[in-house]
Amino acid sequence: MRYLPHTEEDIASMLETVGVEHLEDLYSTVPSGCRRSTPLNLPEPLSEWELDNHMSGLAATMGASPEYTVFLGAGNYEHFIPESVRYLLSRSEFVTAYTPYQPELSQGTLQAIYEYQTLVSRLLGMEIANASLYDGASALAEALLMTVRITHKEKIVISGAVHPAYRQVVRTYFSSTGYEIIELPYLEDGRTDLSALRGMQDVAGVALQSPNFFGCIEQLSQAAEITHSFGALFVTAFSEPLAYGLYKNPGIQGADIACGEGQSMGIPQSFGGPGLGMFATFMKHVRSIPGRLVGLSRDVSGKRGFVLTLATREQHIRREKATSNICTNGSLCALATATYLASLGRTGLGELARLNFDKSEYLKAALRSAGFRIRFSSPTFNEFVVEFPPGFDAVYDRLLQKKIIAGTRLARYYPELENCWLLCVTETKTREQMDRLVREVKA
Amino acid sequence: MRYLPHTEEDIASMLETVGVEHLEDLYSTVPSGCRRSTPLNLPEPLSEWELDNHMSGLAATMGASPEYTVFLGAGNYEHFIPESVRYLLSRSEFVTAYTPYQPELSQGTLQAIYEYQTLVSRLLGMEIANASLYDGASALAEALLMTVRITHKEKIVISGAVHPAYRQVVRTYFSSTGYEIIELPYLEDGRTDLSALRGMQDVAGVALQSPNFFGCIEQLSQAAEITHSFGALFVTAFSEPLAYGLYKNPGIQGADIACGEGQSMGIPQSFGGPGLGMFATFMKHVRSIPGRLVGLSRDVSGKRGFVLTLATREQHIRREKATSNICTNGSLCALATATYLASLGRTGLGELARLNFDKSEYLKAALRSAGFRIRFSSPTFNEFVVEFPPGFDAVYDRLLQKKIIAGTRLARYYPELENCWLLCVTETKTREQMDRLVREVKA
Amino acid sequence: FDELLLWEKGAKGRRGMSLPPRDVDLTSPDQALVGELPDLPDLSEMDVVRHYTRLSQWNFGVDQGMYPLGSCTMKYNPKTNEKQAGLQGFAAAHPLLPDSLSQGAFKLIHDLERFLAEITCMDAVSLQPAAGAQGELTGMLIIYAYHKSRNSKRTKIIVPDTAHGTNPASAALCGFQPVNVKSGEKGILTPEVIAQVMDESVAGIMVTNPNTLGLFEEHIIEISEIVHEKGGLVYCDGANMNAIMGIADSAKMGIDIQHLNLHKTFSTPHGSGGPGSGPVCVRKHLEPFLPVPRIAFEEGVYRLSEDFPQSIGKLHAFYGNYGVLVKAYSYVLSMGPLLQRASQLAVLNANYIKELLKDVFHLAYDRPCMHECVFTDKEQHEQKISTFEIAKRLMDYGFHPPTIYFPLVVSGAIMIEPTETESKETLDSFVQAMKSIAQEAKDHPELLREAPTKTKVKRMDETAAARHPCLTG
Amino acid sequence: FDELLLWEKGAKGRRGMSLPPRDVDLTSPDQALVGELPDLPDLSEMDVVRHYTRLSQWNFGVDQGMYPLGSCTMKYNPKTNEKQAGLQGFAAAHPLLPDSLSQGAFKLIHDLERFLAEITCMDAVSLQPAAGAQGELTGMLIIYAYHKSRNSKRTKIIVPDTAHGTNPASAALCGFQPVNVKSGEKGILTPEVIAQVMDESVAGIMVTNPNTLGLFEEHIIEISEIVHEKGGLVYCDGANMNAIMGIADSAKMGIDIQHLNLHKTFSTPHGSGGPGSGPVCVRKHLEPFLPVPRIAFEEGVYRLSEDFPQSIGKLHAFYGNYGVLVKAYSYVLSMGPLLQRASQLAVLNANYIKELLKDVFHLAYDRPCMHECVFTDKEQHEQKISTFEIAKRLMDYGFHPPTIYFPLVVSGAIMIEPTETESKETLDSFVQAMKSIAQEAKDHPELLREAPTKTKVKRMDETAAARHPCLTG
Repeated sequence: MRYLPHTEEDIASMLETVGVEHLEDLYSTVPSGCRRSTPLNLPEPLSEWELDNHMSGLAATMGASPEYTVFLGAGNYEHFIPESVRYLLSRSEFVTAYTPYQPELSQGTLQAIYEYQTLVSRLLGMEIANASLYDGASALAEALLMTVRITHKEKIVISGAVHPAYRQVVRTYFSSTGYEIIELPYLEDGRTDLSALRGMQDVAGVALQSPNFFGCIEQLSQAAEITHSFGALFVTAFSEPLAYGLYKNPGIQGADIACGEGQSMGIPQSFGGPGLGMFATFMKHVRSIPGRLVGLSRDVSGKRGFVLTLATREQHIRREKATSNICTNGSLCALATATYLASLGRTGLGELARLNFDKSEYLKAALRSAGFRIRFSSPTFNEFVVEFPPGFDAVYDRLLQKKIIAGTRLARYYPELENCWLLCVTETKTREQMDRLVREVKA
Repeated sequence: MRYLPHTEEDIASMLETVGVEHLEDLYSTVPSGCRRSTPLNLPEPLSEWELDNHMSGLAATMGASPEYTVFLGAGNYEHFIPESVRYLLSRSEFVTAYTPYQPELSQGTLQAIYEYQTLVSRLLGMEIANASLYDGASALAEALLMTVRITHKEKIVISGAVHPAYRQVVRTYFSSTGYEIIELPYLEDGRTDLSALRGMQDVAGVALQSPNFFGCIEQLSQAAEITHSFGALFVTAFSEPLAYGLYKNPGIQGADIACGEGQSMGIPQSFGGPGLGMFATFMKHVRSIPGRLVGLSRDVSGKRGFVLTLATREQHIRREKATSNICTNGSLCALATATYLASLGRTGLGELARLNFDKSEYLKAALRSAGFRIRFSSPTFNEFVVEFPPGFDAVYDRLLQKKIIAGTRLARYYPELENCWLLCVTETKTREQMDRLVREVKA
Repeated sequence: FDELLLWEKGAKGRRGMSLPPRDVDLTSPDQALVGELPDLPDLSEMDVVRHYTRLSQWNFGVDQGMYPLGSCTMKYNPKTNEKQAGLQGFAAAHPLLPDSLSQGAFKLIHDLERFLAEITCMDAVSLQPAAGAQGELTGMLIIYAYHKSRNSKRTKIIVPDTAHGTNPASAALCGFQPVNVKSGEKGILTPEVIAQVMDESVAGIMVTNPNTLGLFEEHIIEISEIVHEKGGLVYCDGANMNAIMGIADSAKMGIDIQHLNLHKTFSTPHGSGGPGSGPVCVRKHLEPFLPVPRIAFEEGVYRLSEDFPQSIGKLHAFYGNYGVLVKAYSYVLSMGPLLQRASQLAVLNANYIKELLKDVFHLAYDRPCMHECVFTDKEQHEQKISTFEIAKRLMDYGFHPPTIYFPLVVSGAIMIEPTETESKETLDSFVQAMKSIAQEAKDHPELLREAPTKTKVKRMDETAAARHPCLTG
Repeated sequence: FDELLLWEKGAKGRRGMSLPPRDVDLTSPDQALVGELPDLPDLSEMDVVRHYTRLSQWNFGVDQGMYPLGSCTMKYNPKTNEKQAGLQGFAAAHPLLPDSLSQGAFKLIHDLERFLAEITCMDAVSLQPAAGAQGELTGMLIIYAYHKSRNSKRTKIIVPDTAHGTNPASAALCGFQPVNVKSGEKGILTPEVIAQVMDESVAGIMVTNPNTLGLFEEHIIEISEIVHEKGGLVYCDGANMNAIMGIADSAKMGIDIQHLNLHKTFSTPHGSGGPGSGPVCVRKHLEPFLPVPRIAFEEGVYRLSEDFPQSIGKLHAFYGNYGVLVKAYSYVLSMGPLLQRASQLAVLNANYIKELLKDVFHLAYDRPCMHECVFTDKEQHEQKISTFEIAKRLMDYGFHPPTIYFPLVVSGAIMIEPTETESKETLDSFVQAMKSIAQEAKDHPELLREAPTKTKVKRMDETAAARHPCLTG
């Protein structure tokens, strides 16, 4: 077997050194009652050649780009990833290393993550960012737990226009605590109804997402102002950070914590994971942050270098008093995003964001001209909600036959939004593809 | 442009340093009569995203495995390449380096090529091998030129069962010299007719290929004996070196030079190139070898290291008196083959060669049972000639529709072999695919 | 050579990637909402490639050499697994594709769940947790939900002193009060100690088996019985599963919930610290509490189901780290029943090192170990050499250091996990290096105190970094 | 850390790769023909991966840093080109596929030929030669065939002293006698010198333009006229094409044949010494002599044609290094008319270095240069420091050395070609390094004499290697 280097001779000589006769004898400390009664019932090992065939077969069943024209967004985005990013991420020095506990052997990861923290802070308009969390949903849950840790209050408020799955994850994370979760409704224009927020009490944190699940840009400044008025922390979540290449960032609008999903920046879609939990805040909260942090330092000869730092917040030092239980995070994904942002640069980020915006406006206008209602009037970034005539399900299925996937049905998450579909357009959709979509839905 | 780092500010400041005003002014030494009158008429630059689409479109037109079941051999073989080999070959330290002129910065390439030379020598049963030539065809031409250099005789003899393209390349390389080329006919059993060889005179070198173009194993020992009897050098060519995992190698059978194509060992088919010119001989001929050589040495502190050596044979030192004009060779392909052979190992090589042989014998037997004639009776390795009934062209085209490519038509190279087709079976063909082929040709 | 920080390079207007062409007109976004562009550096593609290529060269991974980090199972990560995860059909698959266009991905999830159930002898599996610690949290939430469903409010979780730090942290995150218990003289838990702390306020126990001393918890069955008798549940941290695949039966041991680390036992790469994957396996009675969605296979079709009213909910926006699951699935298909052999060889390798080094370094517990063995720096105290120096010196010999100062119950612990993918020759040279270091500790202790010297940086000032944190540039 | 040789590792029976399953019976090969298996080491997959990963770490490529090797055009090799060449449709394509299943590959060949013709202003192109030197050989054979077709037997080829060594070697391989001519005081050829040697025994001239001093051959038109007048042909070694894309017109210069190095000008990687590709471009009158097969496009279908009775024949078993062609084609499509800009910036970069270093190092010819500039070690003679030491010392600064001691006409030549993909900052730091070295030559010459010190090995004993060659282990 190509992954097991031991020859029979090796095994014999090593067993002799250890002083037992058979491999089985190595398990003398495992009581017989603990042992399995049957051998492993798994398929016989596949050769790499067979594995290739098997996996290609599975992969071929999927409705993936570019074979399919996919107008799905809703927290997972199709963006072009340059081959240079993919190549760099494949280098085994990054791929096969562990968490950089030994800084002398990990300066590559450490510098890259330090740079990632910096790029993310700048993108979000915050002072500091951590080294990554699992994904956007758990990052939001961690952010709200952090508001509780900081304020010692026991209620959290979350907009109903936050990604439904994110809200579910928050509920799960909070399910065994006694903390109360209040949901804010959304308005007819697709934004969160902030009126209910005024005068709230005992609130630790208020969370909005922008662009929100409907693609709408929220009034973050107003929300921050109200939130701060009753002493709570304001959390801005996001699932499409590329929007900040066009729209104002969370920091400048008063967010105390900005967190969300970074998948759209250089990370393959991969059926929803792994993504990247981005998490940024201000220096005054540094000791309450969940997850790892990389800091600048010097070695004994005074040379610049990087280390994991503030580990006293972490579980391996502080155990049950840690700021979170996170150990493995999403380093390689953070590295992907850093590499992607480095490739894009400030200029490229601006152009790419505009291209996403303009393309999605193009489709919006085309659908409107074709007689469909754009459900919400608020400005959006690269996805929006359209209301189709009743019976669109059949049209949707007909489009599938033509290898077009016409968005996500919203009724599943919001029963009141029957006949509403969330459509996403990134730079990967051509005008021709959008025109075709409009033609086909009209047909 | 992503490959051109200069900003307008950079250019302005650099032009100032150089002391000219515009980029065009840098060409003051190019007379106006030498300048082109029109701008470059090339397509506008494609973005990487457009390039991906364009190239996938071209690639999709090709009849490539695994979509097609390809029974083609004839000098280019489909063998499974493990992903580990592909990954290692993608590392830019190997890919983007130049010829290792500066040994201190090139120990990786140098050690790898030294190891390649060793593995190839062992595989072919020779004492030494060079660092690679372009491909099998030019390697054979270089070998025959070398026999002329060593013997100072002016005739060379080559079997008509040598790959037709190799013979053409040899003719091209010899076309401007006065040397005579004699071709030996092949026998009814598919092997070279050695009778014409006896008693020849003024011959520098005699070349056979084994397995030859028909897949047949030649009587190398006899040919070597006769060749040596009149003082010529015996050259064994090959296009499928995997055969030496089963059959006797050239060295043990008296070859003075063994050379051929290494593509089948870890190198993608790539529509015929790049391949790998393998070239091995004995130490006594070392100073007549064409191409580069890597040798073992020590650094000033006595540490083991590797260098390009015997450069005095080469064009950059010896100019017109060089043993060849070769400069760039096929390093990365040599590295691929070394990596592949290292992965395969002695044990794996033997098993793989047997698998190729047994599979091809299976198809041979199945075709024979189905009533088709196996044209030549000599033992073969993984390809063989079958004679189909007249009118097989139509069947062949029908099979193409079913995505089966039933070998190469031989009449194109050997008009007398009408209705004969060369079929190849490697480890990548399943019994089911072979059964299907037989069913379809019978239908 | 030093590499500048990203923003110390570049020049405005450079481009490191191209964008698809603009085939639509410019429109007018609401200017009141438009913000300033962030201050990111503009670099060319080569700038970026060189930058990260150079950074990579200062990193040490499994492909660079032996990485015997105890409890982390740094085994070889097959290249083909990366290839499979990169297949367009998986890498470019949107998680909300219609079911009819997701069958391959669903089948993979379904089959991997069954494989992991078979390997652990548990009944049902969720692949949703994104890492081991999230698996632990999932387990704790299931324990919470289980007791709640029985109208029992329990507040404590028993956690042995050998547990990973994530165990108490996960319990605490879920609102439980961890109750620390000491392992016995032999390095394993005794039923007596558990019996003392187990009562009706205790929701369950978190046990790692084999434990972090590399020892099999021989009394696990009795311990489970004690816990079950008082209505508690047994949670097993499966981080050390690499020792016992095909050998032990979690169900027989009385385990109710167990998480696995695919990035340890199932060879998905650690990626410098993630992404990982921490599936949770449960017995039948806890299946209703598993996270949703769950995969179902009916009439030849795979589909997702959310219809589990007792479920703890979702842990991930979609289905967990699918890209990681692909790699683990490829690994299991490549190994099949040989996984048992992998465990045996992992244990053989650890015992081999233990035998060869125990005359030179003090062995914390001189007993047959599982996949890892724990030494201490006791023998080197005389030379005033500590575990820290030994670890740093190993770098100069081309090895990654073992895990150090963990588990906390062993003072100056040196925790070595070789994994099954290391060959005898590599183990022999590691042993040789360790012996040389022990000799150097006697003859040239300064070599250890100044180590490492062959690395990109020398010893880093971690204290200053923590005192005056500089986290962004 | 040293890495053992492959065969110093491994153990019999290990496996580094798996084979497809055996689904046929064992048969009996003729035992008289069966041989012994070669003595190859058996290694595990991880053994192999670690071995070559470590070897890679001792190599320096363009991705590692500036590689200003004169005449080699070490520009950035875009990653996307590797991806395109790796597409299954190309990488797994057999060269003898039916025409109907080869249209994409044929179109690529056809279009690339047209692109190269456009760039050089020549009429027809063959992509068959596998490297520059094989391109030269092809050119020489075409010259031979051309004269033969006119019943003229010519025996000599004029080769300037600034030519690459491959030029005389290629001419000699083709049976021609090279006639060396000296370049003039300004570093370029003078018409007078050519007129002196040009007669009816001369088949043609091989000229490199820009030449290896980085200078444009200003008299090329007159020289071509002289050669043509006596019935000779003008061959241009296009190794230095990177200076003049979109600027110069080879046809106007009187060039009859020109080869290009795709692995230089068109950014296909050098691969540690190959594979390359050396297409040959000719004027109309030489088209009949180009290698076969040639590509034809008729009625919307691409096909190959061998019907060129005057063709010199085949240089390659199939169509040349197709995988390399894919990369060059991708590069041209990515750059388009910006190739002119690439040339301009390459020339700008070389002149920038020339200006900044000419006060510190002696400039062989103080004239506007093209894509490279040539210095010498004359200023350092006083300190007994030579080009060799300067080159080795550059390694300690993290740069690959320039080409040294070439061209031969310049004593102690230091030939610097930065290429257009290096940024101003990188050039500035290279200049700074060279200046520091010049200063060190004065203050601390021992630093240069002992260099390099930061590399895997120190200076190698090349003499002993050549005297007692050890070529296999």
